[in-house]
Amino acid sequence: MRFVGGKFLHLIVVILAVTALTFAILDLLPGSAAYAVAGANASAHDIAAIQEDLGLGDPALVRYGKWLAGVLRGDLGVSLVSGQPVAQAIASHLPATVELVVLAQLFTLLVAVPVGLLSAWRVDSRFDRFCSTLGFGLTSIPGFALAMVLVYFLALKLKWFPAVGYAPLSAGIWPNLKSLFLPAVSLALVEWVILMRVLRSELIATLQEDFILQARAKGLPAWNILLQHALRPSLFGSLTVFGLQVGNLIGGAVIVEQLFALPGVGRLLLAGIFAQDFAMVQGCVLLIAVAYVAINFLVDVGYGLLDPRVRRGGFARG
Amino acid sequence: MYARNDSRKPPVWAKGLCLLALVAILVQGAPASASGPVQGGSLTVGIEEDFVGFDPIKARFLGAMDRNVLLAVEERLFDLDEKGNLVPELALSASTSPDGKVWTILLREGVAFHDGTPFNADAVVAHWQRLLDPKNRYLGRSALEPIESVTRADDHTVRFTLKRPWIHFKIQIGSAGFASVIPSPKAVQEDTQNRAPVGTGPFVFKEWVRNDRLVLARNPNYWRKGRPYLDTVVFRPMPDMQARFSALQAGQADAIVTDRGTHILQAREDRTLKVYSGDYAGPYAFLFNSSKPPLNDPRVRRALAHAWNQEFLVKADFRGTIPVVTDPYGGSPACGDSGYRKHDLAKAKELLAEYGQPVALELAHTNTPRGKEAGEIAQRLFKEAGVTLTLTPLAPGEVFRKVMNGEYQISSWRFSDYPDMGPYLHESLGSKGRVNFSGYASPAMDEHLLAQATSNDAEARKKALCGVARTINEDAVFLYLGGRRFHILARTDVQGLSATPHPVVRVGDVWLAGGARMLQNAR
Amino acid sequence: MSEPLLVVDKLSVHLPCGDRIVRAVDEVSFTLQRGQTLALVGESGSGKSMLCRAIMGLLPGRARLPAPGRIVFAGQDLGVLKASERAGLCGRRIGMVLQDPLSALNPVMKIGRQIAEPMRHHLGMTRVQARERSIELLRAVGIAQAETRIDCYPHQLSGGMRQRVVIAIALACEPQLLIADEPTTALDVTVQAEILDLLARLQRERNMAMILVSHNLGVVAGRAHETAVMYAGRVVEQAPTAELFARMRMRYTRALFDAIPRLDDPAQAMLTAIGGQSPDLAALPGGCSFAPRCARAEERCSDQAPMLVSDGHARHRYACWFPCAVGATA
Amino acid sequence: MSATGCSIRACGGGASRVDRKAGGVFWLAVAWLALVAVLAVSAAWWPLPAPDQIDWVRLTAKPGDGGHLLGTDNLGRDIAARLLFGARVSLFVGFLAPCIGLLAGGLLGILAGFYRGTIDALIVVVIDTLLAFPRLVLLLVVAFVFGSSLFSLTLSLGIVIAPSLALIVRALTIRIAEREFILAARAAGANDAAIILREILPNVLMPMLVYMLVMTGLVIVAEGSLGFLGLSVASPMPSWGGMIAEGRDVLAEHPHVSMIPAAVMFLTVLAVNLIGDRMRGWLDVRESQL
Repeated sequence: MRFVGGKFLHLIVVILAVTALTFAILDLLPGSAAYAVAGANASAHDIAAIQEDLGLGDPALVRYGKWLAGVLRGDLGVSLVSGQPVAQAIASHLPATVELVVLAQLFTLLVAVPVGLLSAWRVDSRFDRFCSTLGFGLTSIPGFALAMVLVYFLALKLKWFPAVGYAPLSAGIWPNLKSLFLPAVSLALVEWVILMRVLRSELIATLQEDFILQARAKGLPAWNILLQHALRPSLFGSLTVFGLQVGNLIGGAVIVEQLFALPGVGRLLLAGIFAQDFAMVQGCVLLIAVAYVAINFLVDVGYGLLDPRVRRGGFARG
Repeated sequence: MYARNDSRKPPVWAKGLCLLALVAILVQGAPASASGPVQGGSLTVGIEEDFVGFDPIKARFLGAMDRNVLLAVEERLFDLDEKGNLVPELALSASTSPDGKVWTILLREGVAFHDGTPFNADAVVAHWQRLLDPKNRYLGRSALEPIESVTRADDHTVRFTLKRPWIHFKIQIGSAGFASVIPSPKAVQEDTQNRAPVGTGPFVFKEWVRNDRLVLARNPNYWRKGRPYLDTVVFRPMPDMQARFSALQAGQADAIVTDRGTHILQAREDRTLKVYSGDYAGPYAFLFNSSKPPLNDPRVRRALAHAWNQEFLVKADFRGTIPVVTDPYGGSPACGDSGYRKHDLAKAKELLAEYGQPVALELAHTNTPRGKEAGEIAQRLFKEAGVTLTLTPLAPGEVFRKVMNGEYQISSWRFSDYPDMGPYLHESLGSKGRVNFSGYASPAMDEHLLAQATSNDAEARKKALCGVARTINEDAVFLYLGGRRFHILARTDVQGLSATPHPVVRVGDVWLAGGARMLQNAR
Repeated sequence: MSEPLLVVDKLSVHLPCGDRIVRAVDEVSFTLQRGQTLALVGESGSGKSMLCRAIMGLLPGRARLPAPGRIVFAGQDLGVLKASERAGLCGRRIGMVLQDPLSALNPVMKIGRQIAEPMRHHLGMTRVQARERSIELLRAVGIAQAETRIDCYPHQLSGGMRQRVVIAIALACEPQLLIADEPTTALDVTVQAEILDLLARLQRERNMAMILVSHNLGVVAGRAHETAVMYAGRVVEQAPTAELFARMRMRYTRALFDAIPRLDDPAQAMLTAIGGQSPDLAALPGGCSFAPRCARAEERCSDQAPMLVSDGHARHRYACWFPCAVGATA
Repeated sequence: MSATGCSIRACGGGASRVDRKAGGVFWLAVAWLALVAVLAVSAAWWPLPAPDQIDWVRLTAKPGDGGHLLGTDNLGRDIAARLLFGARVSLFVGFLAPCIGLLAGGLLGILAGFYRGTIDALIVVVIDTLLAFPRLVLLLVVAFVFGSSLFSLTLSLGIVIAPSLALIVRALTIRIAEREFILAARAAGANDAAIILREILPNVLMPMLVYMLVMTGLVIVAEGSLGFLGLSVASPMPSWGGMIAEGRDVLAEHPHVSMIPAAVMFLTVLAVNLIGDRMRGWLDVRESQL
């Protein structure tokens, strides 16, 4: 219980630190949202009035305190630019982000796990070499270049998928999946490589273990040994990487969201920064930090589920 | 040419001819097809950025894309035709008193807002009084300064009382801006207008999911019978230019708004696409801060004007799809040669030698591909003249801030566009101008500005305006980066699009040839 | 005499290593009758484990078995079997106990499932049947409270118990041959004897043949019918166990004998290390591979490799030009 | 074990691959990197136009046109010249950002892993805070405050990779600090600084250098992505990422504008990755530690 409590405290401190850091950094920035809000034809007097309206007159610490108090009441404030409640804006951008994360990571798993298993089972086989060469290739190009190629062939030439845009789930499962396919694949093309490498190298190590020899001595078939015996003990690194990937995609898939015009949190954040809409940026940062921390926690829980021996406290990274 | 001819698309020959003749093509569409408007269908429009908002006070300024929705959901009292005459919309007629200080406007009867509120004099008066009330701090109110009051004469008559005769009154109520469109007083009062606009227009606002889509649906009770043609209109913000064009090609958008030269040229070559263009006022510019050295010295500004090469920028950056301009008017009035300073490196160097000190400048530009490219070209051009230019890419709001506070040397700047640029230039270039951010002041300029503001004679006024243009070039107040020309790229089956004085897809006029297309292949 | 259960004939295992070849096992031959125990003894790296893995068919992927080596199990030449048929023997008719029970059990799988696995796979038992049988097996290998222990993870058991579990796994399908590769090396001295006795008892009860591998001659004494001493991949001396202990002909065997830790008096144990290093299996000397470490080596030893010859006494064979005199001490 | 290290165990155990020998591909990769490095250093001495020199009449010229070896970009600038100068940016950022990351992350990681306890807890909070902080905000804000210069780009990318490097160093340090020779050094009376400098640092350094190579590839690609968002270095300094992003516009008609820099970046990052992979093989650093 003390362990859980300690970890919880750690998570709270991290979230507080991230949001405070955001406030401090945004406060460093020259200028203010008032100018972005007012447009080109406002006078200095108008700007001052808007400044007042937006509550930007207070010192940063006071504003942070007010903001924090608001968050505790479940109020993330309103966008300085559009006046829309931040929570509402984030909620409307979450579905695309969550779906993108789920789909991208699903593709990542679907490719990385089988390839990792096969590569590790037959190290240095032609398949293994092909896949690791392919992986090197894919991680050597910026993601947007890959996405461009995908759009060019699969959307413009073959017309299999829409080139841009997001069809919400309410538009039907099929259009929804189709609209997210290319963005998710663009992300997965790089992510699977990283996951596969980690899984493969851990699997190779596991396959050297005596208990694998013992399993083979039982006369079990290869797939059984790989899936039932080798996979689970080899998932620690992969779980960590998987968690990091999910964390990064929440608010971090800006380029893909921009390229495919998806209404995701990353785009909301980017637009917020460009418009100096601090309330929006702050809300997004909070979401991202909470997501990161929650994923971390889940990964830790995952370690315990994977290995009955993990019952110790502290972060499993140690 | 002829081999490509195709019965489905008669205007190919016309297009070819136009291109061969190197005629600037303004409206490059097919003549209305013989079959006439068809009801039904859904139109998806890809736009550059998301909307800002639709309440004049809450939104604070009109976003570049906002007119698209504003003019589909709400309506003005009058539209303006090309000659500047009022064309009745929500009003029936306008008459002015002999002294020119009172305008009486008769309103259309039997019109209702989408929320059921009747359209009447109260709605118009409420809207205008709200804008004029200083407490509400409507940012455009200084432009409305000549209006004394707006009052209700009877249920369907309103009276505008002016402080003095005002030549721009017609433009003010007929232009496509925040002040001229009439919102539902109920929606304004309930404070929902900004995010869910309610008006009397051909389309009813359905939903707006930020960064994703804004959906309009056909107004079944629209007062113009038979209009609009489309069932739904979807605006999708697609900030990436390449993505926007891909969306058009792949069929996720039926029309897109773009200013990317390569895409416009590509669309012209594409038989499934049509290009609609229109020029408007308010050029792109590099604004000089004339209040601080070294740019307070006209010789330096003139040198930079000669070092600058607008033709090259237009060619390289826009692929020749926007006009090279020498005045800020977008064609009306046409001033001809106004002493524009052409690219002349020798002259630039000569002027700088006269100035005699090394010149190093900073350019604050918006952090967009467009801003970057213009900056890079300027950097190279100035370097050839011996001027060092540092580029500072900034968020748009930051550029505003620096310019408004005079914390800049050169900045990328987009002058606002007005059908009549006179009053705006008066504020921007006059020595006491409210939005004169360049710190420029000259008696000659003030004289021309005063003349255009007070003159009631069209010819004299044109002369004064052209005098302004000439003085801009003479004193090198700012550098032209090209004129404003908007381009709407649409599929050929999108009919009824026309050139407007704004980059607006007037969806109220649009129909889809073979309107059943949408039903057959639901995308 | 009936047909032998296992015949290993001129078996070699070659492992390519870079551009050289490691001769891990070099032309080893022996036969094993049903119900008998053969002990394989030698230093680590002498090829015992590779030999076992060759019989199981569990060699590393790059290992080669050059002709004319053959392994015949119950009259069946294993070399001609397909991989799947070979796998059908493993666990079913040949069981294997690995050296280190700590690592031989899957740490993230309950032991019950690990015992049940071969039965479900080879015998097609249902989950319930396999579980009941697993409990019986756990009892048979001497684990108390088998019903609860079956749901333990390996880390919840002691080392000795884990080795019993490994033995239970190997016995699950009632194999005809049990290969025990250093089954007690990793265990406490006190537990070693228990496990060895357990193996012996089970072997008797089930009439299994067993190959018992050890680096410790002491372990073998009294537990194997026959003992083969391996050095550098070859069998250098082979005899019925009692005969071997009575008349050691190889100096290497004698050195191994001297290295036996005295169980009865650990404090006085004379751990006589054998001088020198075990040879590089990729570059074996031309003559006797033990020659560089042999006190008695002469020129002939490094020129010509001695063949495994019988000394004409009770199936005792050895490979040495200058064997120890019978009854002599080294 | 045998003297040659080629016994059964050395060869059979571990995740060893064929990569113990360097192989032709490895040397090819080294040669390419060396070529890029030499060209980057000597960029100014080649008979090429300046990277911001505009050929007023040849925009998006094909390779070979008008004396432009690799053609020109949208604004008529020589692609070959821009590639050479862009190589400076990529190599500078690719080399220095991981160094900054390693310096900051390594210090934090070693202190946390060595002292554990309260210091560790504090440092882990710092690391977690940095990891949970959206990178985009960091990169954009640095670009805002310092402008998008080469320096600020390198600094911000360094800060972005520091926390993950810190976690790796921390884990390595913990492992090393538990070993006997550390205990021995402590018993011999060495103070903390001496142990960190003499015992831990050398042991952490080699694996870290390999990770740095991995990071180098990542950072060069990241610069490319930032170019897409317009956040790469400011003009007139060309960067590969910026070149790819600019060429996107004319991808359909003039693919070479985008594809040539993309190919160069691809080959360079591939070379870095291949070298890193081989070195990891030699040092037997497992990827799962990443």
